[in-house]
Amino acid sequence: MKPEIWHQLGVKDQEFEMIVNILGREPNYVELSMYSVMWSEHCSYKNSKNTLKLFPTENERILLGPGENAGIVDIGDGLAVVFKVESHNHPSAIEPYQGAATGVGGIIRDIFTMGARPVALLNSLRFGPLEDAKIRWLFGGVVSGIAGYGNCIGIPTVGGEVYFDGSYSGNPLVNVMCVGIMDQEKISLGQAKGTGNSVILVGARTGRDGIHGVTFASEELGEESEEKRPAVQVGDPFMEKLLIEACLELIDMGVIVGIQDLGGAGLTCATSEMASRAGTGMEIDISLVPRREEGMLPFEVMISESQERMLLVVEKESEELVKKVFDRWELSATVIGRVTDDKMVRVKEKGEVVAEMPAKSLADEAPVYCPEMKTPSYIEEVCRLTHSKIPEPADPEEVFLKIITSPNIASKEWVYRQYDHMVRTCTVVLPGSDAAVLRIRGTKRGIAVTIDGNGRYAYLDPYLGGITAVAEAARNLVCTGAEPLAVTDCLNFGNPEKPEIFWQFYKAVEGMSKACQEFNTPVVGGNVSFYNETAKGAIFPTPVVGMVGLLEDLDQRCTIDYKEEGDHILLAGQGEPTAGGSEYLSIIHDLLEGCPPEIDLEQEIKFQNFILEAIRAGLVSSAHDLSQGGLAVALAEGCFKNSLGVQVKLSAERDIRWDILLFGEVQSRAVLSIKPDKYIEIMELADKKGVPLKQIGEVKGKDFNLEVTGPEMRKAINLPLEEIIEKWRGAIECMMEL
Amino acid sequence: MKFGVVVFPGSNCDLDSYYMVKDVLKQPVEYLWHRDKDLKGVDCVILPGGFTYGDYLRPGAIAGFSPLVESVKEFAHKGGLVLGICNGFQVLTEAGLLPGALYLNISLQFRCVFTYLKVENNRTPFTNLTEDRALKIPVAHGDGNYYADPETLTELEKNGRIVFRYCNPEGEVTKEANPNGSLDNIAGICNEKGNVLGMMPHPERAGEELLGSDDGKIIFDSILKFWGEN
Amino acid sequence: MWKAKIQVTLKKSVLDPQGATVEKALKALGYDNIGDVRVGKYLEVVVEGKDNEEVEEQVVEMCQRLLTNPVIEDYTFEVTEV
Amino acid sequence: MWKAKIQVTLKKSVLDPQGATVEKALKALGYDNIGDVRVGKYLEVVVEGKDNEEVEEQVVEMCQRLLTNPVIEDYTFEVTEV
Ligand SMILES: Nc1ncnc2c1ncn2[C@@H]1O[C@H](COP(=O)(O)OP(=O)(O)O)[C@@H](O)[C@H]1O
Ligand SMILES: [Mg+2]
Repeated sequence: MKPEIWHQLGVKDQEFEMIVNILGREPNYVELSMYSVMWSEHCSYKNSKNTLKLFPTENERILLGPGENAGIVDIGDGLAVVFKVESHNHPSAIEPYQGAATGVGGIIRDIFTMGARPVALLNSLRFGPLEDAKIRWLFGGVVSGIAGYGNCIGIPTVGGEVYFDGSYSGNPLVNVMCVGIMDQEKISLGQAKGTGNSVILVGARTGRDGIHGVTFASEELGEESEEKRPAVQVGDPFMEKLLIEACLELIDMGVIVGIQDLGGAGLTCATSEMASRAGTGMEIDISLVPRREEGMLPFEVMISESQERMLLVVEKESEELVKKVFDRWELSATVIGRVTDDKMVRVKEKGEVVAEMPAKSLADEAPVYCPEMKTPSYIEEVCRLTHSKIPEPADPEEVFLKIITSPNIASKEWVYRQYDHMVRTCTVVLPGSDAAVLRIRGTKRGIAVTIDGNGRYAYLDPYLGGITAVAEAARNLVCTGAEPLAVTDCLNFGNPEKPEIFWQFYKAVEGMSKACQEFNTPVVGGNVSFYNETAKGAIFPTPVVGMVGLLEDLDQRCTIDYKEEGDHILLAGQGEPTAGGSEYLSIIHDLLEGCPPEIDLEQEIKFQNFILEAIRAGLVSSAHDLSQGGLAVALAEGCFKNSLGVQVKLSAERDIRWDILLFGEVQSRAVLSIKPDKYIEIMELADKKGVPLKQIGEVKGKDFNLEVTGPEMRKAINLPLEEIIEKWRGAIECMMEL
Repeated sequence: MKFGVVVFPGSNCDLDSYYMVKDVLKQPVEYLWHRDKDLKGVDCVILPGGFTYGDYLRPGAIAGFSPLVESVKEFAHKGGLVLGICNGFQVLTEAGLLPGALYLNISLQFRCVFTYLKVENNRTPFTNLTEDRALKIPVAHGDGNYYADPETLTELEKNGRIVFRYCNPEGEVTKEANPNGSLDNIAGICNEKGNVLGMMPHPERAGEELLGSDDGKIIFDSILKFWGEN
Repeated sequence: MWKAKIQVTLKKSVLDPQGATVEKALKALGYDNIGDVRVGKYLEVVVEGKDNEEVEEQVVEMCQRLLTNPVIEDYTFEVTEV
Repeated sequence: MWKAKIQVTLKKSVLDPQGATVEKALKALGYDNIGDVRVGKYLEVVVEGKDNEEVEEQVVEMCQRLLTNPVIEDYTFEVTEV
């Protein structure tokens, strides 16, 4: 075999040698193709595996950590929550609708594979600036693709985030998360147990789509990406809806021995992983695989990434039952092989062996690399931000309006009104709050779900950025009254073979791990997306954190909106707002510099404990953490839903500048509103918990009225709420109509 | 009173209607499978929302041909109560049980938002308990833009067959209150006899305060009252 | 074997929001010399039949029963032998 | 004035879930003699231009820039004088 052949498949020379060693001979083309997809970064995590070991993955609630298709966490009452996030960045960059749609389809399969009913979707999106028509096409397409798939399949999309920044112009990020609820007794695994058991392929027919899709995901986007276009597929949410029903019905009947979805690397991945996990082998005959196209070669069948397919392992006697159930749902189910005991994946075509290799070697024995690391040179420069570089703006109202209409801060209603966020009638806190809350039927409980990340922070300081991504997610849950349980993450970075990029990656994971440890929220699964680069450079390092929390009593939930005129507004927590890495600095001063807000994890934990306890004790009418846009934005966001104005007076103690006080960003802080008669009780609680808390204003009138006074200084924002709401709500829509 | 919720391939609000009847209304309810002909003796058939057959070709088009819909037609002709919600409404128009058609929202986008409904006819079996105020009930659809030719429209108007129109919270029928471009803000219509109602908004999603509104329950309570009196 | 190519458009009396949006987008790209954009559906169906006439008859029937909604849509089609 | 009639279909190699579902539905209605159903888009655009050639060139450009995504779609069109 000529080196060109393996090079073309992205197999390195030393990797080819490893394959020869494993097989004791040269691989044939089918085998080489199978190794190439399984050993790609996307499937094997060969560059990230070692680093990911930093993550804590266990505690008393974790029923299943990373390794299977998704992690499982105990939520009491014999129930468990299952969740995972996945990226579909590269396909979305060239076909936004279908790229995003098939991303949603893929992550849903990961959830119901485990035996869980998918109950919620979230998404985390990054694009370049909306002034660019191509970006608007991408953004519009991605959102309607997520809507198209999620709405059709009937799983509510209940939350997410969108940021716009030049670093994502050529390489948007599309991360989707799915959450499922299951009976703990129904956990099903991707394991091919039981020699002689039948292997059944169900769902869509196999076509040539997505051939070398995983290799595509493991490369930088360049001119040639256009050539690999067929790597994008069309999703069929209708078929997947039927698949969910049929698979869950069979799982419920207890006839499934093992089950796995076909995602990246298709049949190759499903057969080898299922066999490897169970310590068995698998033999299939691909001439039995239902095809969509004629003349497909064996290697094409083995690595095709056609969507909406699953692989089942059942006892021979159950074959007929499986077929019956699938038939009822108008789906096909075809026996294509059986489980063997020789630990080999053996692929036949009409009885003739076309590929044969140890299952483990494909699934678990990819080479592991420890890429080099080097601190990027920009890191030192960006730290040198001083206030003298930030001219003091003249008009606070003008600044405020600019920030509130920045697409990063403006209402995301344009996005989530396209998503059915109510189907299944369990969404009790709808999009627009810090986290969405879902009820769990038949119990008093609820879960809160959120997804968060801040690429700008992570760019300026990946370690701190990693910590704060976790802290912000946890804070968002706590503000709805939920106790954070566990994390799933999506790590979006550039090319890991570049030492500066790998340094960002390593530092971010280190930070996240530290935070997850401190919060006791283990990582139960996730996804790494490297090579998010174009000729113009890498994206911001963007670790995204998906988190699930538990409300023991749904009646104790809390939202961000003020409830009643006359309520007091309090500011909780401590920490100094900073301009570093803030939206203010970016929008008003066009600077990307400074240190992102510091965080003291011990303080943060105290702070979160206090908020949670106060909410549970019924002392709090609304709670909202400070994040992008700082205090001014957090105060305003509470006004929007019920059109209730505020009157807030702040005094700038020390010599902090008013613009930084209002718009600077900070960790470990939240705006609370309370009934006046709860004042003493909540102050006492804060005192007991060691968390600073002070009253800064009250809910009043129809204006947004915010005043800062200090030694020889008085600045005020005084605007009719109606005007603010209109501008905030319409900002993204306005830009999309350009 | 016994309810039946039809399940087509791709229905996804079947569960919501089911729980609405079972847990909120506390009435017996059964699923009805699209391939069957048997209505299991139910007193009211609900065609739920969702994406039957993926909404491929046209929403509701393929489902309109299922054996169960044949039975529903017979049932309706005999005066049985039929409630089509969202995709269920689309199935009813495609199957010829209600006039007109529902097509692409004027925004070209799916819309999931709370809307307000003005009740134009409170003498139907579905609205007899409504009072003189707008009902807060959400929509969630991509094809809710109602169209009928002018003659049909006049006929609907004249005979009180326009049951709901989108309005603002104050009850005024305005352009801004229309989420999909529907002709004359039409949100729901009934057949001549009034026993078949199709509506785009989802009353089953507004059955409990917890979900942001319980105005949808009034529609189900009306059905119960009508059935009790007949 | 015959191939039917079917064009489905919204009736002239029915507002075509997609057409209007595409027209706006084309004009925004600088195509000022265009107008009257309509967006509809295009279907291809391969039909086995003995002659053109038989096939055409069947296509009409399929269009009327399932493929189009006569309340809002018109259609045209061609049948060619393949 | 010219009218361009444009048919947009998914590439042959790309899954066409709509086509597959419509095919099944037609078969369920008793049309056993049909197959290979594809569902795509149909567009009509009125174009002002001096001759067929100029118009065709422009239609190609519009298709490539906006009306189709060559990643997954193919198109054909005819231009006629109106
Ligand atoms: N892509 C999206 N999909 C669904 N909901 C979204 C999306 N982007 C933002 N939202 C919703 O808008 C609200 C505000 O988002 P964001 O400003 O990111 O909140 P926070 O800063 O508290 O994390 C949240 O409820 C969020 O779920
Ligand atoms: Mg928040």
